[in-house]
Amino acid sequence: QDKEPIKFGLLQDFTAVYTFVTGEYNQGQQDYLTLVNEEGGVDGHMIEAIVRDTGNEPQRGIEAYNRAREEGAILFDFLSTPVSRGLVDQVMKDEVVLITPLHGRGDAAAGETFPYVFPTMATYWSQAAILADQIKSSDGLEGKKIAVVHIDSPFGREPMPVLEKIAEVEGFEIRAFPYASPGNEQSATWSEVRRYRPDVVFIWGAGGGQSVSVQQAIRNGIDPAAIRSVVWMAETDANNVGADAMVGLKRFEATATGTDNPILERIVEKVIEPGLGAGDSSNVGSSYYNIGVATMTVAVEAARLALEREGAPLTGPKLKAGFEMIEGFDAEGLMPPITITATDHQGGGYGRVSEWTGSEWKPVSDWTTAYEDIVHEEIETSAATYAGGN
Amino acid sequence: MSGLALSNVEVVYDKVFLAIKGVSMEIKEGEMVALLGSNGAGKSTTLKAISGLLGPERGDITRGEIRFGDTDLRSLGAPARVDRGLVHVLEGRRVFGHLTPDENLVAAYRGGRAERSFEELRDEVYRYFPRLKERARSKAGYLSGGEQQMLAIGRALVTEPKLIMLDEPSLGLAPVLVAEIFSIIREINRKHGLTVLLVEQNAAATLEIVNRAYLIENGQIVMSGEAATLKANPDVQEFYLGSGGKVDYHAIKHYRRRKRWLA
Amino acid sequence: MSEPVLQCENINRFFGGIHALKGISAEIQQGEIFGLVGPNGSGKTTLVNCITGFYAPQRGQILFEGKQINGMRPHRIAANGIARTFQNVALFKGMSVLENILMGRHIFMNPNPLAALFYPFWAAKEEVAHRRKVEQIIDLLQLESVRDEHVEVIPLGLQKRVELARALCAEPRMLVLDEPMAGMNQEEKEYMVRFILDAQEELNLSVLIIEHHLDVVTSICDRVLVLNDGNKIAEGPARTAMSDPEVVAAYIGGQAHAA
Amino acid sequence: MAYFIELLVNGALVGLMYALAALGFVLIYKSAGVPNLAQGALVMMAAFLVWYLGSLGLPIWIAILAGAALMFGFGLLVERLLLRRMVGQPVIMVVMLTLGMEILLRGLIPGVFGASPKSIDLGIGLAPVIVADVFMNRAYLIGGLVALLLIGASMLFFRTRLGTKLRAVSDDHVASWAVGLSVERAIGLSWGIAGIAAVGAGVLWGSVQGVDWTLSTLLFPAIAVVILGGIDSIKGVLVGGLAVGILGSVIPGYLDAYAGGSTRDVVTSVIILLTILVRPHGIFGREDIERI
Amino acid sequence: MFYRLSGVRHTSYPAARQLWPIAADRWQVGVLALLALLAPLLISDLYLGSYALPWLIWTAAALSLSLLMGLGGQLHFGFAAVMAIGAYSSIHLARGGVPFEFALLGGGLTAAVIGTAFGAAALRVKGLYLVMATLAMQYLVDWVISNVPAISGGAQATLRTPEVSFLWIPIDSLDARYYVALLWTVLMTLFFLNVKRTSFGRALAAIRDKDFAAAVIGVDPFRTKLTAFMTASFAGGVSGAILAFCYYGAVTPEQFGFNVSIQLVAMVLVGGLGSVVGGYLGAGFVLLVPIVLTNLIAGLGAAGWFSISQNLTAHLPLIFYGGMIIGFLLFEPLGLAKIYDNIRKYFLVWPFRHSGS
Ligand SMILES: Nc1ncnc2c1ncn2[C@@H]1O[C@H](COP(=O)(O)OP(=O)(O)OP(=O)(O)O)[C@@H](O)[C@H]1O
Ligand SMILES: Nc1ncnc2c1ncn2[C@@H]1O[C@H](COP(=O)(O)OP(=O)(O)OP(=O)(O)O)[C@@H](O)[C@H]1O
Ligand SMILES: CC(C)C[C@H](N)C(=O)O
Ligand SMILES: [Mg+2]
Ligand SMILES: [Mg+2]
Repeated sequence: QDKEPIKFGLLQDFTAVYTFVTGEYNQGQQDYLTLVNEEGGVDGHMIEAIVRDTGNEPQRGIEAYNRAREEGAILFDFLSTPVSRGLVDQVMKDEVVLITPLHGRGDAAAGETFPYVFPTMATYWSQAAILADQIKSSDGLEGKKIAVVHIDSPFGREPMPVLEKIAEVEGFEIRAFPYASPGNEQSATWSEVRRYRPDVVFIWGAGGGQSVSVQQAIRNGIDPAAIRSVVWMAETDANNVGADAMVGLKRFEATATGTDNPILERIVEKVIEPGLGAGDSSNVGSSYYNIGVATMTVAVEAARLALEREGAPLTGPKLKAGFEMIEGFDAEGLMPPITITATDHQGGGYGRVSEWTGSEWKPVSDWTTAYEDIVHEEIETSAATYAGGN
Repeated sequence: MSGLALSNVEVVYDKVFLAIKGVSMEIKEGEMVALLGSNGAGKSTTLKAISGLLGPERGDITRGEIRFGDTDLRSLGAPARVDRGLVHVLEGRRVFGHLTPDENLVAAYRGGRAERSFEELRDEVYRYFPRLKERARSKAGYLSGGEQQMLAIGRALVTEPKLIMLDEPSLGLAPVLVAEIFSIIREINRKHGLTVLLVEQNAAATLEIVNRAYLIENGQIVMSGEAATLKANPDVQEFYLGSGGKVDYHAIKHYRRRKRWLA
Repeated sequence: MSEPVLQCENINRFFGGIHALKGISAEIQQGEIFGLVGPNGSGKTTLVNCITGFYAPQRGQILFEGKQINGMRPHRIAANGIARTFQNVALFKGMSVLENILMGRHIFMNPNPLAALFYPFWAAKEEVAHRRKVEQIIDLLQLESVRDEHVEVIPLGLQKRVELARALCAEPRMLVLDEPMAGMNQEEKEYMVRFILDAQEELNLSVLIIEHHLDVVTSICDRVLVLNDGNKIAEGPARTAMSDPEVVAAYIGGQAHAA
Repeated sequence: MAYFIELLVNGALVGLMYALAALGFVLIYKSAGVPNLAQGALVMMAAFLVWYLGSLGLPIWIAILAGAALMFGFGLLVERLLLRRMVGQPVIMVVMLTLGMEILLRGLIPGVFGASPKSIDLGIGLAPVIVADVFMNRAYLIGGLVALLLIGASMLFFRTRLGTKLRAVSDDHVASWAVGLSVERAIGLSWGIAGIAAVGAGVLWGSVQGVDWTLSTLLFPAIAVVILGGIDSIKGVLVGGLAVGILGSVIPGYLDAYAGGSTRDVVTSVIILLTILVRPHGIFGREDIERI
Repeated sequence: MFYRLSGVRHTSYPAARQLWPIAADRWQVGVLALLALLAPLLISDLYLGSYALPWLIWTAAALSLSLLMGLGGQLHFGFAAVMAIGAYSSIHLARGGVPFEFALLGGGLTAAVIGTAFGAAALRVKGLYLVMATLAMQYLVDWVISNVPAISGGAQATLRTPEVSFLWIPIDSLDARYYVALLWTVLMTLFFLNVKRTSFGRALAAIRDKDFAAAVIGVDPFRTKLTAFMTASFAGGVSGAILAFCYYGAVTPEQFGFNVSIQLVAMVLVGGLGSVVGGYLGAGFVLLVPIVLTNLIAGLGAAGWFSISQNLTAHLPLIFYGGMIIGFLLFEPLGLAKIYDNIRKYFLVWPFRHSGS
């Protein structure tokens, strides 16, 4: 192979705040890239992953970013909201691609304002909308009381404006119940929630706080079936709560779970079985692993399109163009079909709702998008403030 | 079997500062010996070298030998030395301030390895120092200086020592207490045959009660001998005894000669 | 002697249940050396702490040169002309002897952090001016040889002398010494006495001294006050007060000559 | 009213859970005189150990006992390898050492056992316990009982002669040596016991929030408890724990709705500040004895 | 060898008070200053922007804190909050049209005012209790910043620094940002060195050592402590502002969280309390060692030196880093500056082994 390799910087937090997800997510990313390389690369170009721990510290993120850039990386994934937010300007100045699937700034979906930033998956706003939509189509929303129990951080507060607007439209009641970060102790919050007697509870957190939320909810007599979670709810959380106790809980998901998918089957066959996997093979097919795989399928697809259309050597601007050419791409069924355009970097904001059965996540809705106008408005206003200096 | 012998001991602080330079001494069992010397001569350092307490001050024995009975002390840690019957009453008392006098004594009790019961030892201490018994329940940190000194000595006695080293026990004490403490030291030495190594500034009182004394200056032993002999030495008289305690301080406001034996 | 510089009137101090000073009154005359003696725990240091502002007496008042000083904080009292040393040497570790003594000039300096920004123009001049006074005191107390040593490595006797030097640098009108000779042998005691006398004479100070060395007390103090258990048990010219039977019993004991 | 009582009761239980994490901190301070910034890491380590032993197939109770033994041994080891060489150094340096240790453990333990969250199942059911409309958290109920038990045991321990010796050691290392106390052994012992306390905290918290490195952040509520109660007082752990728990539950219970955010940490911070300003040594802490 | 004490004679008080009385030290300082000035020409943008630049700024921050902790003995575990106050207020000022130079000063002043409130606690307590009080205030400041969108920059809690110029030179290139940071750090360094030699610095040290002895020679402990908090907070605030403008470019609350406070304390302690060299070494150690270790281990792994799981690889730097802190403390508890000092002393007395009598 004498074709230039394509370099991706996967500079993530393996040791601090996001340890609950990074391991599996990054393993999925690496395994998929290995699969691509095993299958001959992208038009003969191998993909090289530069993997570094940033410990979620901005200065380590900056260093890793600058170093990887010097080594020629043209795509970055920090899987860390603060690091991504901190580097947005730099990335746009350097004209390299930053993907922020399921983290980072939600308004980065606005492609004209953030030309080099690609959420590629549903923002938290879209997630809230899709969850609301699922309730609407199953039990109806009107007259319901919804409690949003969230971690008290910008991320936790993020869905509120969208939900409030939907509440106005659909005529239900909504109230926020913040708990102090990191969320390992939420009892006072749940005493309040129980007295509110909600019909549905949204839990909006990540990591340990999520399983504490679920436990507290169940202990307070809330039926798991009435719980809706942001995308960060996985098998490990279920085990922590007690796999059987959590049956019926529903979450947003951006990708399918399990290995029942052509890409995952090929990963198992060509990467895991020959022993080329990047980690513990029991993780293959887990929620976060599959999210990792999906992020890379999109990136590789973008690279493929860019090479096809613009030719080697691949650069940041070319890769950006590649992303904006993605149309109806669904990673062979692993994720909803997304179409990324110069104005919409979210790819439509698709996702679905799935339910915990005691051993796995079973989809209860189709890939869909919801309340696009409300979400779009939120993205626009937020992006406008950014464009106006912030 | 509990004689103490130092030969040629050298101590360096902080890897650079040579504090004592080849000190040799010998103390026989049951003897009462004083180590005299001016400030900074190295008296405390010598005692710490014997009791093994140089470590925390970044001091190190770089040369020489210290034997107690027939054990070489240098390889033992401080608690092991106490176990062998060698105890050091530190300069400045250093009682456990947040503990009561009673608890101070408990802390020093050797438990299973002790020969006598704690109650027996404690009562003996209180017999020597009845005043401590009165204050047995208040925090030691609030005792007066003299009481703390008594407690420090009592605490040392609870370890059932064969040799006790006292570093300036009279420091800051009222004359009446100095007399009391000295007489108790003498009593302990006489009655129980406890070997005593006494470091003191109060040379006059010290030479009254000890058998022999060493004089240390600038980290070196400059003189030694029977108490009576030393008392008769004119230099000792002038620099340590103040000519029999009858100095007219108003009259000394003129140039004084320095010690002769200094280089 | 003339009028009193320091007047203590009916000083009372409690610590929890302990009545450490039970209505002590005393007057110290201008230019005299006044001894404060008594058994351990009798309240000497407590009285001195009241005078220098560390403890507020619960009852009673203290006048210095006619001005009430009880209730003032220690640094104000220092600025008013009283300097002191401590029973347990309280020098600043990590500073050299010189710096410690220079600290004594603090009340004449302007401790403004901005000085550091314009060091060459402002602070340096100030420092140099004060150095002259410091060198004088160093001369007086014969501390030349240790001037640049770190203060914690010099012998205790010298440390006490440095503390005295630091106190003198503040150009006080009254000097309070808490056991300046504890832990000294005869020779060092003699040196210390000489320095105290020199300083008192040359700088025209009034001195309040706590000391357990009887020979020193009787020979240098003009008058003494003897405390026992927070009470005044004797006051007067040194030799008379010290031979008071109550003092002998409480403080000196049978073998007074031994010390 | 029921709401208030519920906040009160649950706050008290949570406070006891924090007290559990704080206990080891006080034990070490009380006997070695060192604020141990690695106590949170010890809690995390204990939880990982118990999880690991359980994952080898040991029944949970055996795993807990074995974990306690291992943690005790680890405490001794820490003294042997590290603290022994720091005796007599300024406390701030020893504090720094514990900080280094916490960093090391925070790397080592998740590095070896895996960073993704594990779970410990103590078999505490999730079914609600509701007495007269006052809900109680079963896990915290059990945690609170364990905390009371361990705190009680520690109080008794410090009444013994051995306990007195440990307190002496914390007062003055050099003086302890001089009277034949093995400072090393005392410090080792106190770390060992703190290791056992860490098992209690680690297992109970681990069963609630999952086992991962975030358990080590329990250090902060623990320190709050300790400052409030008095840094060297076991009674203080109890009272401080209850106070932090109750105030941190009741006040936010009424305030959050208006503040538009979770006020718990703010409340705790303010409590700490006020305590320090009003009573610098905590409710039961010992004063520094400083004689001029 | 390199250092010669002999032959150094001072004939006047001012001469004896020079900053660097020994010629070899002056040489060293000169060479380092020159290297720092030429750095943009000498090293690549990667090293300038990701190593030299943050190192300088963190050094300034560490020195600010060291002023308080090292010289004044006041433990402060909420210094990141002070920096945050400086950063946020300077950005808001600059956005409001205040020129950068004044925005920096304004940031410093705001930090000084609020930082002095932190100091009020120090009037009551010391040691561990002060640690807790400052930590609590860190939480309060954090909470306010992240719960008041007007401060933190809206729902995304990100606040971008506007384009500014310093003394009419636009701060838009890496080199320009580097020189601003260098200027500030040099200023801080000189200030710190000088403070130690002024009556203010000595009063601080005196309070740290023995507050009662300081009081008795006329040092007002209240005023001195508050001034120390004010000065350090001002410097910390400006450092925070410089960090925001010259390095981060956009601030989020996490950048000034309490773990950052702990890192700052670690910088001061690992470096050596109250030492300028220690400030540089400590900041370098805490900031750069994790980065260097991460790259080193990744490099070794890539070169096939070992093959271990991604998870362990990621955690190895933490393990080594913690291990190094422990190792240094066991080896030299007084910090990196002391190690430096020992080496220097070794050469000073060379060829003799011991000084003293
Ligand atoms: N920890 C230390 N570090 C460096 N030097 C020290 C240390 N301790 C003592 N020294 C020095 O060693 C010498 C001897 O000190 P030592 O304490 O043994 O004297 P001493 O005879 O007991 O005097 P004193 O009467 O003051 O108690 C002194 O010059 C002292 O400055
Ligand atoms: N800060 C304090 N808290 C409680 N009690 C105190 C305090 N300071 C002194 N005392 C008590 O007050 C009494 C007088 O103590 P003080 O220190 O004044 O004695 P002193 O005469 O100076 O004795 P010495 O000669 O031993 O120095 C003692 O009983 C002492 O325990
Ligand atoms: C990677 C994600 C878990 C990040 C998430 N948005 C957070 O801020 O916590
Ligand atoms: Mg001595
Ligand atoms: Mg006294």
